[in-house]
Amino acid sequence: MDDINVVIAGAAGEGVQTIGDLMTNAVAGQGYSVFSWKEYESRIVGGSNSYSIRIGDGLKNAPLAEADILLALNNKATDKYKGIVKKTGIIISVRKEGDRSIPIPFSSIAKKRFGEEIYANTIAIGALVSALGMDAGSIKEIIRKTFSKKGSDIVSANESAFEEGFSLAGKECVDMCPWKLLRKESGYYVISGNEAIALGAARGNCRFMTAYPMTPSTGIITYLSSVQNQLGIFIEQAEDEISAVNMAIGASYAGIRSMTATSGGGFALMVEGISLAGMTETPLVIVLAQRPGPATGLPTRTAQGDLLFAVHAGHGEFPKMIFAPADPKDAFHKMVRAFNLAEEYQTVAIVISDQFLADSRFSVEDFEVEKTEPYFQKTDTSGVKNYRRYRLTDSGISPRLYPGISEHLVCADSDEHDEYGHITEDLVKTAPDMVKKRIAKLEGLKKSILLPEEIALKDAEVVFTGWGSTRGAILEALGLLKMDGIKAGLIHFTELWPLPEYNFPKDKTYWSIEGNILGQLARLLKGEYDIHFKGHISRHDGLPITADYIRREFYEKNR
Amino acid sequence: MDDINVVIAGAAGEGVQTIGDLMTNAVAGQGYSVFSWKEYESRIVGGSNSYSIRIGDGLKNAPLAEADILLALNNKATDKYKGIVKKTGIIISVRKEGDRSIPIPFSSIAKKRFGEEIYANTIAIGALVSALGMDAGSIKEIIRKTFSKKGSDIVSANESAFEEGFSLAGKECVDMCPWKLLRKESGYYVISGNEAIALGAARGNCRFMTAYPMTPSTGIITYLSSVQNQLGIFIEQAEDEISAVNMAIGASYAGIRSMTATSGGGFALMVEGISLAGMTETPLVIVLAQRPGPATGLPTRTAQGDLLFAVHAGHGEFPKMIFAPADPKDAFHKMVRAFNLAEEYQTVAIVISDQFLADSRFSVEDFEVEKTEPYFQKTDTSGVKNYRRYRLTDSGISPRLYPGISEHLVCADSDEHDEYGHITEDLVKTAPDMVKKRIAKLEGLKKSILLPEEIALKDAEVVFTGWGSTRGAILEALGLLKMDGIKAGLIHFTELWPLPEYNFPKDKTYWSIEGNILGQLARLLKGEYDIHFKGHISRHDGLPITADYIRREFYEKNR
Amino acid sequence: MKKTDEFDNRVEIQWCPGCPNYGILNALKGALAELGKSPHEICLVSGIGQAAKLPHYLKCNFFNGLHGRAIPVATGINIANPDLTTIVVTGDGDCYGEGGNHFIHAIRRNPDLTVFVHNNEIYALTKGQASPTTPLGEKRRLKMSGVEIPPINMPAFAIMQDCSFVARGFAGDLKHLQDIMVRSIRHRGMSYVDIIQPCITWGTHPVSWYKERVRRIGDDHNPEDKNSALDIALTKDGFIHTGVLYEVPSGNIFASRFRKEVTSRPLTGLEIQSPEKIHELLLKFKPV
Amino acid sequence: MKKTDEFDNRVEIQWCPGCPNYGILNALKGALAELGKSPHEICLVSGIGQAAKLPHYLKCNFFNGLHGRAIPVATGINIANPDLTTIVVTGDGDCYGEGGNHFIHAIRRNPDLTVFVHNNEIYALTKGQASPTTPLGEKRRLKMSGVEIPPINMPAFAIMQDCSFVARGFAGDLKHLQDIMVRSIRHRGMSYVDIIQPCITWGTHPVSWYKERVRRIGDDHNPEDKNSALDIALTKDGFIHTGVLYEVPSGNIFASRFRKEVTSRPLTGLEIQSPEKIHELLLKFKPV
Ligand SMILES: Cc1ncc(C[n+]2csc(CCOP(=O)(O)OP(=O)(O)O)c2C)c(N)n1
Ligand SMILES: Cc1ncc(C[n+]2csc(CCOP(=O)(O)OP(=O)(O)O)c2C)c(N)n1
Ligand code: SF4
Ligand code: SF4
Ligand SMILES: [Mg+2]
Ligand SMILES: [Mg+2]
Repeated sequence: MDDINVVIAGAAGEGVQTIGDLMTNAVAGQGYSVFSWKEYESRIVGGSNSYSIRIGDGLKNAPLAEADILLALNNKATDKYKGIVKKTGIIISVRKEGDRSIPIPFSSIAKKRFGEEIYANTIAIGALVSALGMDAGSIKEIIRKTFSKKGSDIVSANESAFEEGFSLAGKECVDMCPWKLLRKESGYYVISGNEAIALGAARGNCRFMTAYPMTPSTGIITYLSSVQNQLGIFIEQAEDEISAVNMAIGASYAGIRSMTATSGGGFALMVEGISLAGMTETPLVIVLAQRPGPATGLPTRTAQGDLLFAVHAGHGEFPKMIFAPADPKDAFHKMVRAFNLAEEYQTVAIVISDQFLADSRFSVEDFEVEKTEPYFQKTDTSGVKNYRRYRLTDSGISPRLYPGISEHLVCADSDEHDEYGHITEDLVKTAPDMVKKRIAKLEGLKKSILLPEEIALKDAEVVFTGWGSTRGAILEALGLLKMDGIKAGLIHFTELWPLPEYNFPKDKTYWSIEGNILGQLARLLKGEYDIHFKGHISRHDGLPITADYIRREFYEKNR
Repeated sequence: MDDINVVIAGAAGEGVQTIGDLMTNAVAGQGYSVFSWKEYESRIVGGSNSYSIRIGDGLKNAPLAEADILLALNNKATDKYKGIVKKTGIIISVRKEGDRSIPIPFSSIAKKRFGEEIYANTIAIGALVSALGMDAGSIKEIIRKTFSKKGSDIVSANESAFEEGFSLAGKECVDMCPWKLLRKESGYYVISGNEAIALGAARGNCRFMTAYPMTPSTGIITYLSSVQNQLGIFIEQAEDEISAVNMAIGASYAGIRSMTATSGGGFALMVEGISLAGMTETPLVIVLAQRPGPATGLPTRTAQGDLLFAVHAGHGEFPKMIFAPADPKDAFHKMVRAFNLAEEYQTVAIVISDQFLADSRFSVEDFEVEKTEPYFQKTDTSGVKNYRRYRLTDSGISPRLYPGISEHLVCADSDEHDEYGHITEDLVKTAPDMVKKRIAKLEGLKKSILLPEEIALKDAEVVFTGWGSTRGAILEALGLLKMDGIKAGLIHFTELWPLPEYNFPKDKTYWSIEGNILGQLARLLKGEYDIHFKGHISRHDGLPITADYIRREFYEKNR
Repeated sequence: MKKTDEFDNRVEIQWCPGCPNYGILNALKGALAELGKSPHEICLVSGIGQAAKLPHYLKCNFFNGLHGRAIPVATGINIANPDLTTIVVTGDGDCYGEGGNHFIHAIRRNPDLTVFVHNNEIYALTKGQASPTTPLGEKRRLKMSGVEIPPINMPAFAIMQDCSFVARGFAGDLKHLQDIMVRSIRHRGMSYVDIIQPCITWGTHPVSWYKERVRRIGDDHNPEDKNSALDIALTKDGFIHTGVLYEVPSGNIFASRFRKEVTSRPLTGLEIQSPEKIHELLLKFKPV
Repeated sequence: MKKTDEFDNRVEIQWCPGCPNYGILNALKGALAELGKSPHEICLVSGIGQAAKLPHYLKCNFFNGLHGRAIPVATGINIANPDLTTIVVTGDGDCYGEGGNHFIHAIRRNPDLTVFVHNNEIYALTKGQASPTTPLGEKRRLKMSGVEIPPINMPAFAIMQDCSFVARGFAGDLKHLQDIMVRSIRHRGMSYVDIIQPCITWGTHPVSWYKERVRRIGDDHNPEDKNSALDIALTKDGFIHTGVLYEVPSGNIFASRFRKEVTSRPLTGLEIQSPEKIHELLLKFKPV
């Protein structure tokens, strides 16, 4: 019972999401780790969506290409997805589909037995619960709770629908379904990247979030808005992304930690603001949730296509930081780090996620909430007579005060300025000194940025480089390759700008693995270190990288 | 009489610009080559500005740090600029300033003799003409023409003022002024980078320019607007840069060559539009006139700080081109190339200039207008039944038609699309194929981009890399270093993305010379080629790089 | 007269079944047929949103660009080729939110475009946030306790700024809508129709709720009377007043001076710039 | 009462000698003194332009940001610390051109800010292009044959959208301007003053030309009367009507629900978020 992958497929609006969410919670509630990811089109109803739930004994936070159980809600979905079902797997679908299938015409049964198609979902859930060998009682409890607000008639109709599905599948299952998900004592958090980012921001003492809706980043502000009063975080929907980034900068200047989040197109609109934060030395945290571009691209899919753009975003020269968390737990802590370092270095921190991390639900054993702490710069101004917001210092970090909190005036300027924040045209000293002061912060930053994670490096002949949310899949690929007898290791970056001092081992063959076509991290590494790549494993079809995909591409390109 | 540098200094609004322009034209009218550059503050009146005119027998298109003649219109200007005057030079100023100076209290004489301070400028011109040993007659003719519209009284008062200055200086000049600018037969065009860019665009058959004013790019649209009827180019001031870039894209989609121009902050706002042009495969030409950043920075000064930003501008992955002309003649032809290649590859061409190139006036012997020709893609659709705007091809280039010109429908989409331009969600084939199609254009582009210019490479031990408008100064620095016995060469880029196939000679010591602090071209080259830099000569104080500066920094950093 | 089905294509429509956008699409096809247009004479321009998908579902030239930026793209198209019937199809978020600045300046610029705003008082494609037209107090994602800022009244603004054709349509009254569309497309200069289009998935009210509140403007209203038009646009009686609010002959149309002084032909048809002209202008840079 | 010179600093002013901006600067110092404010209680926010340089010339906290983006920055400041007297100093290009979208949405959002627009009907800092308020036919750089598109009427828009304080001032009538400023800063919610500020370097007319055309609004105007306010704002009699056009108690002020339900203190003063709260919320992600 170590690793089961269930795929639920159907049209948007047909219940894929509802069934998937309920099953994810139900399975997790039994003490299993789950990993769920969605694949959907940019429309509200119709099309074809899928929801994969990977169930494990231990953590298994990566997508799988193959399914043990396919639950297809309509025939189109059956056609589209039947190919991913393992030989040992089964299909639960409207029609009979080969030997290993359980045909249940959900809608017509629902209509016939309960008068309304709406019960089809609950029938499907019953079938799935049966196929997985789960205890019906506790799931029925969840169903009761879910529908309790709708009155006892609806509750009991759903109970019956559940039982109907359960028993229909039960009969067919007999020889086909080896699975038995008995209740266990362990328990995991099940959380999406967006939710973890939101909570990490809260933990980092963020007090203001503003954004303009943009898939796949919207989940962050949506979640925060639902708990804003509890947390004391003010939430504002902006009229556009330009306003969002400037509001965040204003609030930060005035003394509260602030953030915004967006995707590629909205990020493009924020670029002038990024340069403003760099010049005025205002801390700013931006989450960039990637989706495939250019332009509108594939709005509901995933990609890692904006790294080089983010690293170089903004006119002129100034330091910034780039984080790219690997999973929700990492994202939680990275947010705290982003706020801390943005404040310490008084500049912009960009946290890059992607649709896959943003929307998928991962299992987390323990968040170690206390591990990373928000810390605050303290500026002692007792005795300061002549406060200078941009005082020249060796570290490039000047004493930062907030306006209105003391008698000291806090003057921020987007023009080149003197130590007081007033416009300067002194090209002999002040202007070049200020350029140097800002750039000097890079030195400190390079030391604050964490080194990449090294996995199985010692014995490795082949070493992959990766970044961000692909970590889980690459780790799994290392396992697959090991079984093939290939010694492979990984150097994985979750903090990638400014690149830290780091020595790539010399005797290895390097391959990059990235969700883009140009090999963007590889390019960045080549510009900074002495490293050559033998090949690039690239995915650019909008889907997340899987272990399977990596192995296949590796063999393909290595021939 | 080979190389004279005249510097005119004073407050904004005091006449520096007027005197400088008139003298530039007057000297050029005598058959000399001139090179003029301005240095001014971001204000309309006051401050301290300078206007340098370098006069030569042959082309001398680079700024000099030292002056042969300083004309200082007020005492503050004398104080600020007297340090740059050569030992063999002279100062013409309000007060006596050392031995080699000609004191002429311009304003008070003007007031006393002509009743109005306004004649001070003409007095100063007279003095300068005298010091330069020019023929008074032809300059008086220019003065007559200049004031002819204001009536004969004004004309004759100005003539007298001119004579007054001429004779006052003449008396003092005797032993100090060796210069003799006799009329010659040759003749040069004298033109700024902005004007040359504008005319190059016209030559490239641009029919629509739209921009939002932003120093130092505004000169382009200002000039074009003054000749729009003659050229048949429609000019529109946009409400913001986002509108500008989208209007240009719309017009280009509909079938006319279109452009916009801006500086760093405005460019930042256009970045989403750049990605749109990349996705919809719409030709687009953007001029990016750099000034020092970040944010507002030093709005009237020069820099080369936006290269990496421009190269990576736009979310998602798509091909684009970057040009960086060295001087006005080069800019003229680069504009034609930008329009041609943007059309051929159906994507964005960014032409990077800077305040120094944009505003300075250079001499040009012959523009060779015919050397680069606008050429147009012809799409033969006779027999085409089933027109597909985004037909998959090996080169990545699809047949482009204009809407409304034929029965064929031209459908452009910012979402990922199929060959017809309709939204696709087919991740198995259509979407990844389209990504590959767009990226495939890079192959052709790499071959279309010109190789860097190689100067004195063969014998060189030290090789500089440079790009854009610093070419003149670096060439001059090679000469200075040669006199010091140093064998130096140059690899200069004026077309820099995508970087072409190129082999850097192995046995050289490389130094980069750039108007930025991070060595941006050097980083780009490191990421692309096998090259190491021994050092970086960087200027980041808002002033243009001069030969002098290069030599000094080279010795400083090479110790 | 042309037939409506000339504008049909075989692209699968991604709107929810029953969405009033279908009706608007049909009204537009009807209007274009009524006007005798052929697909290749038309260019639809849109941004991003549910409304902005419409161009895919009608046989025509189209440019489906960035969120909020349809109007500048359309303006550029209009410059290049004024012979095209260029129509902007946009949403309340697209046009009044992200694209607000372009809209207010387009009214001043007065290009010969038609702008249809599918106003569903919501950001539908991104699943239900408030838009600039969401009424006070309505519950929207991110504002589950009710929207706190009042909606924008763009028709009133447009009338005030002398936009020469301002109308309001309703996706539940398609005959009327089609009439308005025909008039607006015929109008020279910028014409603007705000179309009430209930979102049946994320919106607060069903189409029937709107039906009860829609009132056609009576014949006693003279669309040339600016004050009366403004009055209707500003009326807050709980009803939605549909019809042509304001229609006067357009003053200066965008680029008209250039068309008069330089060329009245589409710029797409101009000869290639002659090198002689360049030489001629360059000569002015040769001081004598 | 405070003294005006408390707001003096020793920064060299970069405006042209005689520019009416000097007068506005003095009126602002006067108004702040009259209100008894100290420099550290004030935060001026500006974009880029001649007007936008003002914060440098007045002793105070300031944020001199990007062209067109002063209002969002000020809104952010207001969120963090509503105790600061936050004033936006902007130009007609800054506020109605590049920043147009923020302005129209700020009116809806109604933050407790004061917005002073130095309206010189021109882009002065970039040397004389037309701005959104340049009158038709005036000659401007890039439009040397005269501007072809009509100006925008933002005061009228603001009144229409129920901005609760809308006034027009004149840099040639400083006493009156100072009074208006005092009232506008006192006003709770967004207050907006469009200030006629002739540009004597690039503009078409000298200050005297404007003096002849400025008329103070008479006492018979009731600033609570929206229709009458709108009438004055829309009047095109060749005169410029100065004074408070519209002033009513502000309805919902930005963030007021949050201030009521969560905290009325400035957010800058909140305790650090407790890890317990995070644990509490995380628990909801643990299915049982
Ligand atoms: C720059 C940018 N920001 C945000 C988005 C995300 N987005 C797409 S559509 C939309 C709102 C659409 O609302 P509306 O125009 O009213 O259209 P509707 O879906 O309601 O028809 C948003 C915010 C985007 N595509 N681009
Ligand atoms: C993004 C961006 N675009 C353009 C500019 C250039 N710019 C600076 S000020 C200005 C116009 C200012 O006009 P206005 O706000 O009316 O101020 P004024 O100088 O007239 O007081 C422009 C276009 C800029 N700084 N940033
Ligand atoms: S979400 Fe609303 S607007 Fe969009 S298609 Fe569905 S009903 Fe129509
Ligand atoms: S250019 Fe005009 S607005 Fe600017 S300082 Fe001079 S007079 Fe004032
Ligand atoms: Mg909408
Ligand atoms: Mg102005």
